[in-house]
Amino acid sequence: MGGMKKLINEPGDVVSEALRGMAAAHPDRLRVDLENRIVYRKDAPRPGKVGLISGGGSGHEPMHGGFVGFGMLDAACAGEVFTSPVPDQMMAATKEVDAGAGVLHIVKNYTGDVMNFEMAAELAEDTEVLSVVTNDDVAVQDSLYTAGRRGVGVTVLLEKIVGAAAEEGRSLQEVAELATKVNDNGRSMGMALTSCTVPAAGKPTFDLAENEMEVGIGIHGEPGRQRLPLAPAKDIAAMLVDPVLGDLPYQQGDSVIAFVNGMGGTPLIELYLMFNEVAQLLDRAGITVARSLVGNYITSLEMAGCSVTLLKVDDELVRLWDAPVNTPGLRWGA
Amino acid sequence: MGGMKKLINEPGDVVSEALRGMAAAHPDRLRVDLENRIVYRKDAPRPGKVGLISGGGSGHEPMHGGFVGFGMLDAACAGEVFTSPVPDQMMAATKEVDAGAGVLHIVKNYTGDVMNFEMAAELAEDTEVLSVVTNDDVAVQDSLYTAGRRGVGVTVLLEKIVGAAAEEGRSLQEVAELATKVNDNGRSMGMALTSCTVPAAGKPTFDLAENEMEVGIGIHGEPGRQRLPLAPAKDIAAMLVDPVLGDLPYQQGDSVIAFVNGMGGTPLIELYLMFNEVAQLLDRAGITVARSLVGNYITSLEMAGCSVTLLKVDDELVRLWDAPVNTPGLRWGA
Amino acid sequence: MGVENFVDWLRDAARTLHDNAAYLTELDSAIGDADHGANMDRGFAAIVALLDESTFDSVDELMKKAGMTLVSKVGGASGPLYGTFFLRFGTALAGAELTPATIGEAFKAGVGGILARGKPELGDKTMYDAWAPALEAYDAAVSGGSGLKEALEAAAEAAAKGRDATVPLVARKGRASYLGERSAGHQDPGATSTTLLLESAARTLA
Amino acid sequence: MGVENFVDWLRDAARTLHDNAAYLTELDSAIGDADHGANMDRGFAAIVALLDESTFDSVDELMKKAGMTLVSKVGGASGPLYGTFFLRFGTALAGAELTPATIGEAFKAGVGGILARGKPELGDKTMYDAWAPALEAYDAAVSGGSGLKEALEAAAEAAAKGRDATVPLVARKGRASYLGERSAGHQDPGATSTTLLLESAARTLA
Ligand SMILES: Nc1ncnc2c1ncn2[C@@H]1O[C@H](COP(=O)(O)OP(=O)(O)O)[C@@H](O)[C@H]1O
Ligand SMILES: Nc1ncnc2c1ncn2[C@@H]1O[C@H](COP(=O)(O)OP(=O)(O)O)[C@@H](O)[C@H]1O
Ligand SMILES: [Mg+2]
Ligand SMILES: [Mg+2]
Ligand SMILES: [Mg+2]
Ligand SMILES: [Mg+2]
Repeated sequence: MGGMKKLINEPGDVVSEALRGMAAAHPDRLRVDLENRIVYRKDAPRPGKVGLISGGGSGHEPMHGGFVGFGMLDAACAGEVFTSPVPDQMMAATKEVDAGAGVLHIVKNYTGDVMNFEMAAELAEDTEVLSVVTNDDVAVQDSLYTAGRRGVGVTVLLEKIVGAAAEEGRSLQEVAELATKVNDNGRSMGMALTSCTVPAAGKPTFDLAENEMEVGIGIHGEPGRQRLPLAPAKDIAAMLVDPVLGDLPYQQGDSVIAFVNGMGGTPLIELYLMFNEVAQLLDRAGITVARSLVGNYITSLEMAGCSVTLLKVDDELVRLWDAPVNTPGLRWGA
Repeated sequence: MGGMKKLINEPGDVVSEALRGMAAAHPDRLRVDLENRIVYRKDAPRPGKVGLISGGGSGHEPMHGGFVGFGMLDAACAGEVFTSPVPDQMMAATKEVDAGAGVLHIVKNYTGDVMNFEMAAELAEDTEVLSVVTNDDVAVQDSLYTAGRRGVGVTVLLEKIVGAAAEEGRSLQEVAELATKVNDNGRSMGMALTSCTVPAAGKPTFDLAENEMEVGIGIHGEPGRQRLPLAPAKDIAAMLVDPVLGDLPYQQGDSVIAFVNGMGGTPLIELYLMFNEVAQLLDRAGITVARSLVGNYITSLEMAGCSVTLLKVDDELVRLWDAPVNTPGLRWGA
Repeated sequence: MGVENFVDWLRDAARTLHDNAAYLTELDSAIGDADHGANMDRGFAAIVALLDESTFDSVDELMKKAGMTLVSKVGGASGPLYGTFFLRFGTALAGAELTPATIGEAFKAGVGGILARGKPELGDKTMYDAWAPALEAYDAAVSGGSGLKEALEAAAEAAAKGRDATVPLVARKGRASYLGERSAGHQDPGATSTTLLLESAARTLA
Repeated sequence: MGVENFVDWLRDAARTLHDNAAYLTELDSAIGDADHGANMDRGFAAIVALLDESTFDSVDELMKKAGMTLVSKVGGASGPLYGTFFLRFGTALAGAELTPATIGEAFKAGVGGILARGKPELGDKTMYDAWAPALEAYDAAVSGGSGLKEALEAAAEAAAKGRDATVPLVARKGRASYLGERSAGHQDPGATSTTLLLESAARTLA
C-alpha cells in the first residue's frame, strides 16, 4: 500500500467491499447483487413503471449506487474504479428491472460507457430499451475533434428529475424525451486542486505543484484542459460559471437549479463558500436560483476540487425536482 | 495562499463566506444572522417547543449549521475554524429561540466550548437553560488527568434524536434527560490518514509520513493518541470498534445505531468499505445494527480518515431516530 | 499450427500485459484515467482462468470465448474494442483452415470490429494507429510470400512504429481527446497494448 | 501612571501578539488545534479597534472593556480565560488609586478569574504555569520594596521560567491533555502568550 493513503484492503477488492458496505448500510432500501455488482432498488421491478438504469466506473460515489431508490434509479451497475461496467451487468440489470414498460439507460458520454451500454442494449433483445447520453461538460470544446462532451453533474440532476417522472407512470418515450430535455438544458465545468489516486495504480494520476490547479477536468482523475496558478475562490467561480453561462447560453430571467459539487476530497465548508461566489455571479447575470444542491454527489475518489452545474428549469422540471425521493444519496419528502 | 490548497478567498473570511453560502443555498429552511454567525431554523422560535442550540468551531461541516431545521436544531453558533464560538453568540441564539419552554445547549466537551457556553448560560438570565455536554470519545482514556473525553460523533446522533423529542413537545427537563441518555449510551473512536490545514495557519497541523496514520484523534486536526504504521481497512476497523465495544461495554444482543463518519477528505467509497468491516465486527460480537449512518457528518476540514460511533438504542431511541427531519445535512420523512 | 499455438499466444500475452500493467497505467495516467494496465491485466487474467478450466477444440471457438471474456471482464473503452477484435477474429475463422491467408482474413475482420465499435480514424491517437499499419504490413508480407511468423513479425514491427507515431499526435478519440493540445507528447496506451499483443503473437504463433 | 500607560500596554501587547501569531499557532499545532496565534491576534486586534474609537476615563473601565472584548471576540479556551483575567483585573481596580500594591491586587484577582474558569493546577501545562509564578514574583518584588517596573520585570521573568518549565510536562488540562504522554516535549502555547503579555507590561507600564 506504500504511497497510497486510503481506507482499503486489497486494491482489487475496493469496489466489491464498498458494495458490501452499501448492502449492509441500506438493507431497507437496497438489494445488492454482489456477483454482478448491481445495486437494485429493493422493490424493483415496480409494476407498470419504466425501469431506470445507470452505471459507470466506481469512484464517483454516491453516484450511481447511492441514487438507487424510490423516485430515482431502479438499478446501478458498478464498474471497476474509473472503468465503465460491462454489458453483462447492464443486461442483467435491464432484465431485472423491466416490468413491461421498458427501460431507460442513463449513460454518461465516455467512449467506454457508451460502447458497453450499446452492446448491452443490442443484447437485451426482449426488453424495449432507450438510452440517453449525458454530455454537459463545457470544458470539452471541439466536440467534432474529440469523443464529445463528457457527462458530468447534469447526470445527477437528470436521474432525480427523470426518476420522478418515471414514478408518475410516464411512458418510456416520454421519460426518454424528458431526459433529453434535461440534458439539453444543463451545462457543467469542473476544476481540481489535487489529483486522486486510482487504487490499482497506487499513485496519483497526475502531479500538481502546491501553487497550481487544473481547470476543465472531468470526473476520472484525468488532467484538465488547462493548468493554471492557484486562484482565490472568487476567480475560480468565475472560471467555472462564465463558460457555463455562455454556452447554453443562459439568459437574464432564466431560472436554474444551481449545483455546486465537490470532487470527493473538498469539505462542505469550501463548497458553501463556492456556492456563495456562484450565487453572486448568477445574481449579477440576472439568473434566478430556483433550487440549489451543494455537496459531494459526483466525485473523483479523494480529489479536491469542485464543479458547477446549472440546469435551466421550467415549472415542470422544478416540480419533478421537488417530488419525493428516497435514496441513500439524495432524499426528501419521503 | 502558498502551501494551502483550498477553495477560499482570504483565510479570515472563510467562516462568514461559507455562512453566506448556506444562506443562499437554503433560503427555504434557514435564516442566517451573518453578524452574529448564527444559523437559525427559518421558523424559529416554535411556540411551545424547547429550543435546541448547539455550536462550536467551524470546520466540522455539516455539523452544526447543517443540522438546523425541523426535527433537529433551532440554532447553531459558528465559531472561527476550530475555535469555539463566543458567549455573545450563544446568548443571542438562546434569546431568539426561546419560546417560553426553555432552551437546551448541546455542548461538545472541549474546554473552550464548555467555558463559553457556561458564560452564555450565566448571562442569559431570563431564559431557562439546561446544558448537555457530549463526551463520547474513548480515545481519551484517563478522564481524571485530562480535560475529559471529547464530544464527537454522538453529538450528531444526539441532535437528531433529541430534536425529534423536542418536536413532540417534551419539556426542557425531559429533553435534557433524553440527551443525557443518548450521550451515556454512545461511544466513538477516530483515526486520520492525513492532517488538515487550518486556513489561518496556512500549513498542515501535523506531518504524517506516507506510511503512517494517527489513531485516537478528535475533530480539530489535532494529532491522535498514537502514531501507527498504515494498516488495511480491516485492521483499522478493529482498532476503532474494539475500544468502543469494550468501553460501554456493548454486549451481545444489544442493538445499535452504527455510524461510520468521514473526517472530510475521505470519499464515500472508502466509508462504505469501512462500514462493511464494522458491520462484520458487530455481527461477530452479536450486536444488531438497528440503523446506520455512513458519510461525512462531523468533520475536520479536509482531513482524510474516519470515526466509528455506536449508540446503543432501545425502541424509543429508534422511533425518535426514524422521526422526520429536514435539515441541509440530515433529511428524511419530510 | 493449431489451438495450442493460440492458447500459447493468449497465455504469453497475459504474462506480457501483466508485466507491463504498471507501464500501461502510467501511460494512461498522463492522458487518461490511469486504468489501462489494470483493465488489460484483469481481462487477460480472466482468459487465463478460462484456459485453465476449459479445453477448446477449435481456434474460432477459443477466440470467440476469449473475446466474450474480454467484453465481460474489462469494461471501459478497451473491453468492447479488444473483445470485439477477438470475437470477430474467431467468427471469421469458423470452419476455415489455418493458413497465413485465413488468419489474415480473421485479422482484418477483427480490426474491422474495432473500426465498427470505436469509429477511429488513422491519426486519432488510438489503438487503431497500431492495428491499421500492422494489418497492412501483415497483408503485404503474406502477399509477398512470407510465412505466418514473418508476417506477424512485420505486423508487430509496423504496430510498434504506429505506436511510436502516436506520441506527437493530438488525440481526437477516447479520453485523451479531452486534453486537446495537452495530449501531444504522450504515447497512446491502447496502441501500446496492441503492440504488446502483436509482439506476443509473433513470438508464439508459428 | 494612568490610563495612557494601560492603553500603551494593550497596543504593545497587540503588536507583540500579532508578530508572534504564527509562532503561537505553531506551538498549538504540535499539541493543540493550530489556532492560538489567530485567536490572540483576533482578540487584541479587536481591543486596538476599541482603543481607536473610544477613550477611557479610568483604568478599570478600560480593562473591563478589554476583557469583554476578548470574551466576545476570541472564543476557544483562551477567550474566556484571558477575558476573565482582564474583567476581574479591571473590576478590582474600580475606584482604587494606581499603586504597585493595588495593581498587585488586581493581578491576583485576574489570576483568580483564570483559576475559577479553567480550574488549572500548577503543572497542568497551561497558561496558569506562567501566571502563578509571575504573580508570586510580582508580590515578592513589591513586598521587597520594588517599584512597578521592577515588579513587572520580575513577573515577566518568572512567567518565562514557568513557560519554559511547561516543556517537559504531560498536559492535564486543555486540548493538549488528549495527547497524553505525547504532549511532553512541547511548550504550552497559552503559557507562551501569557509571557508575551507580561513582557509587554514590563515594557510599557511604569
Ligand atoms: N473510439 C476509439 N477507437 C479506438 N480506440 C479507442 C477509442 N477510444 C479509446 N480507444 C483506445 O482505448 C484506450 C484506453 O483504454 P482504457 O484505458 O482501458 O479505457 P478507458 O479510456 O475507458 O479508461 C486508448 O488508449 C485508446 O487506444
Ligand atoms: N483549563 C484550563 N485552564 C487554564 N488554561 C487553559 C485551560 N485549558 C486550556 N488552557 C490554555 O489555553 C491554551 C489554548 O488556547 P487556544 O488554543 O486559544 O484555545 P483552544 O484550546 O480552545 O483551541 C492552552 O495552551 C492553555 O495554556
Ligand atoms: Mg477507464
Ligand atoms: Mg481551538
Ligand atoms: Mg483508461
Ligand atoms: Mg487552540
